[in-house]
Amino acid sequence: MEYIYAALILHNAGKDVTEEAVTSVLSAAGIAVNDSRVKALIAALDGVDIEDAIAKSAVAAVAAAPAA
Amino acid sequence: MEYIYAALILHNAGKDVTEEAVTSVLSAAGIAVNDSRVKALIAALDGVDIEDAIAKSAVAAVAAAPAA
Amino acid sequence: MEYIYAALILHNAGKDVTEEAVTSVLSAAGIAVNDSRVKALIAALDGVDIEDAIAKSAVAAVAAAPAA
Amino acid sequence: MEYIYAALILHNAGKDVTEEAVTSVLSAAGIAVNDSRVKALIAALDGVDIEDAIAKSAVAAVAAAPAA
Amino acid sequence: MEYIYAALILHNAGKDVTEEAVTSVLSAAGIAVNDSRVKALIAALDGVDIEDAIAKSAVAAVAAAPAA
Amino acid sequence: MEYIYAALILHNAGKDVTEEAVTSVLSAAGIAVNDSRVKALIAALDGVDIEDAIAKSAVAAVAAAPAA
Amino acid sequence: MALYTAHLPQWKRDEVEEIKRHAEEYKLVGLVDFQGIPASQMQQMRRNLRGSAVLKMTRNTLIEHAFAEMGGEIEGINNHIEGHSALIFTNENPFRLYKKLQETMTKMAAKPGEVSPEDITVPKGPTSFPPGPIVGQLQQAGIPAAITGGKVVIRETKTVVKEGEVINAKMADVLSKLDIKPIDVGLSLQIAFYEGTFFEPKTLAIDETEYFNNLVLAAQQAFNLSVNAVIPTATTAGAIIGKAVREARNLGVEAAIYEKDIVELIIGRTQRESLAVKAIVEEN
Repeated sequence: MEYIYAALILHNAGKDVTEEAVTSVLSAAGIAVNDSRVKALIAALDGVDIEDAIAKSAVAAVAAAPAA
Repeated sequence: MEYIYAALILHNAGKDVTEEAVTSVLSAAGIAVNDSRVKALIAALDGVDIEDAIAKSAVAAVAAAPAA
Repeated sequence: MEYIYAALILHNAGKDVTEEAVTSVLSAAGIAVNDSRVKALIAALDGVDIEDAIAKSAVAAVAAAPAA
Repeated sequence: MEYIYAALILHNAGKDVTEEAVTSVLSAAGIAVNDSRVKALIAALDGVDIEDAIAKSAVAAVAAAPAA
Repeated sequence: MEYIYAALILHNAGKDVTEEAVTSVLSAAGIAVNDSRVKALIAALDGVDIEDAIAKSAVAAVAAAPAA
Repeated sequence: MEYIYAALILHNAGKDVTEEAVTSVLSAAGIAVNDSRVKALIAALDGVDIEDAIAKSAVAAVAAAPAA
Repeated sequence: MALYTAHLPQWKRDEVEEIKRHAEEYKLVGLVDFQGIPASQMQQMRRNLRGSAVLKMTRNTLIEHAFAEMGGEIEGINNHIEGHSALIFTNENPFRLYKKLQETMTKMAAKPGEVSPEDITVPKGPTSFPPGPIVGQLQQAGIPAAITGGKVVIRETKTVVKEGEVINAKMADVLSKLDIKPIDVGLSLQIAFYEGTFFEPKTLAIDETEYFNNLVLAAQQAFNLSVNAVIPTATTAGAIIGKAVREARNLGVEAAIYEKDIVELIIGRTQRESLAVKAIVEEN
């Protein structure tokens, strides 16, 4: 999950989610970074609207929530 | 939410969630870190079982899923 | 939660949610105010549409509730 | 809702929720306090277990979610 | 709740919800009217769209219901 | 609905819901009272448990909340 | 007026005076139809009404006499006299009286020639009759009866008389043997005159369910108004606090305000978002 978290930190901070950025976030946390996992993550996120994905997860939950 | 993500990365990597660690993860992401929010985060997490909180969120997701 | 309540009092009354204002509300309640929590609060609220945030259901409530 | 939040701040801080205390919290927020509303609030809270009401507000969310 | 019902009678009948009107409705019911509760009622209703407020489900009801 | 509200005021205040009492509450609200509606109300309330209706309103609120 | 009073024998005179006296004494004068009520049941009804209403059986002509003598609005009652009318006097309001009379209604067996007030259905299943001529009687009345396992059994559920149809002698006989009672018997109110106003039966029928539902609705509206407009009462204070706390929690989670009480909520939310993104990453 760390790789996803790293991507989301960057996204939340309005930064580009690049291989370098993800690698440096993970490294700062003292994690031995697996290059190919980073590459796979970036490739998978290519073309994905993260905001949209997050919003959808909220909508699903909101539908279930009482105060909505 | 970046601050929480930073804490989650550290937690996932088996590191202690300290002010310094959170700050360095956020800095590595190019984020101008607000010291007070880091302090508040660490204070808020004191005594919280992160594993437990994560597990609970999964339960919630299941509950919400049929509505998705 | 006192800090959030203080922010909501100010917001509800149409006042600006500033460090000074939050501090004086909390002090009036006899609370020993923690500066950095106040600063963290103000920083977190920066750019947030409070009205909107209140109305949104904190879906995560579902997750945390069993602990309550 | 300001009046309610004032009561909640006091409650959270372990203080008695009295007319004077509520009035001074609201005044500190720069609010022109309506004495009658304070009196009505205190009267309404008489016999109410605030802790219980807070706990129930969380439980309610859980109960409602799966039904959605 | 009598005070609320008194406001609702007046509202339904297309009358203004004033201190005098509420007081006279309650008195007619043989209720010893508490001036400050009447004043608090009128103050709270100021600016409130009653039609809207009665129709909107008070979600908090979930929490309160078992206690009711 | 005024007739119903009038009955609820009286009931809430622990008064008997009689023709005279309902008429005087409605008159006090400046409403031109229809005698036969009052009579019908009183007769209907013979067979209706007001307390039960109030209790049900709380239950209904619970049921309604998630859909809100 | 003199025209009426002149030629009445004393007993009729007494009856008329009694009606007039009651009409002045009681707030409500009602006209009821007691057609078809057997004497035994009439006794029961009188007992049920005792204390709250006086039932006066007399001749229709004497009723007309009495109200004509009284004159004024009450004379309008005479327009409603029909069949076997009786008078009922009470201080109850007409809605209550109507309800009370409805409650005295009972079901009775049909007599030959009576019109059925409803569809009469004979249910399928075994009867209490031993085999015998009854089978033929049932069959003649159009009821599919047969002998099975030494018992008379109705083979299928059947509607034997439709609402509004006349019940003939054969049918009346078998229905009574089957203990089916289709006829409503009781005092049915024709008109009530109460404090200067006439009330027709159709306006007196109260839908108690509707009143109950309106009470529920009113209580809910008051609750909503109290909570939404933040008018705390003893009943709603807990709900209002709950709402305030929920709103504060919403703000705390939305704005990521790291406070102890909600940090778990914030973790839950980020976790949910992470899972959503993870699902996409894994798919791609």
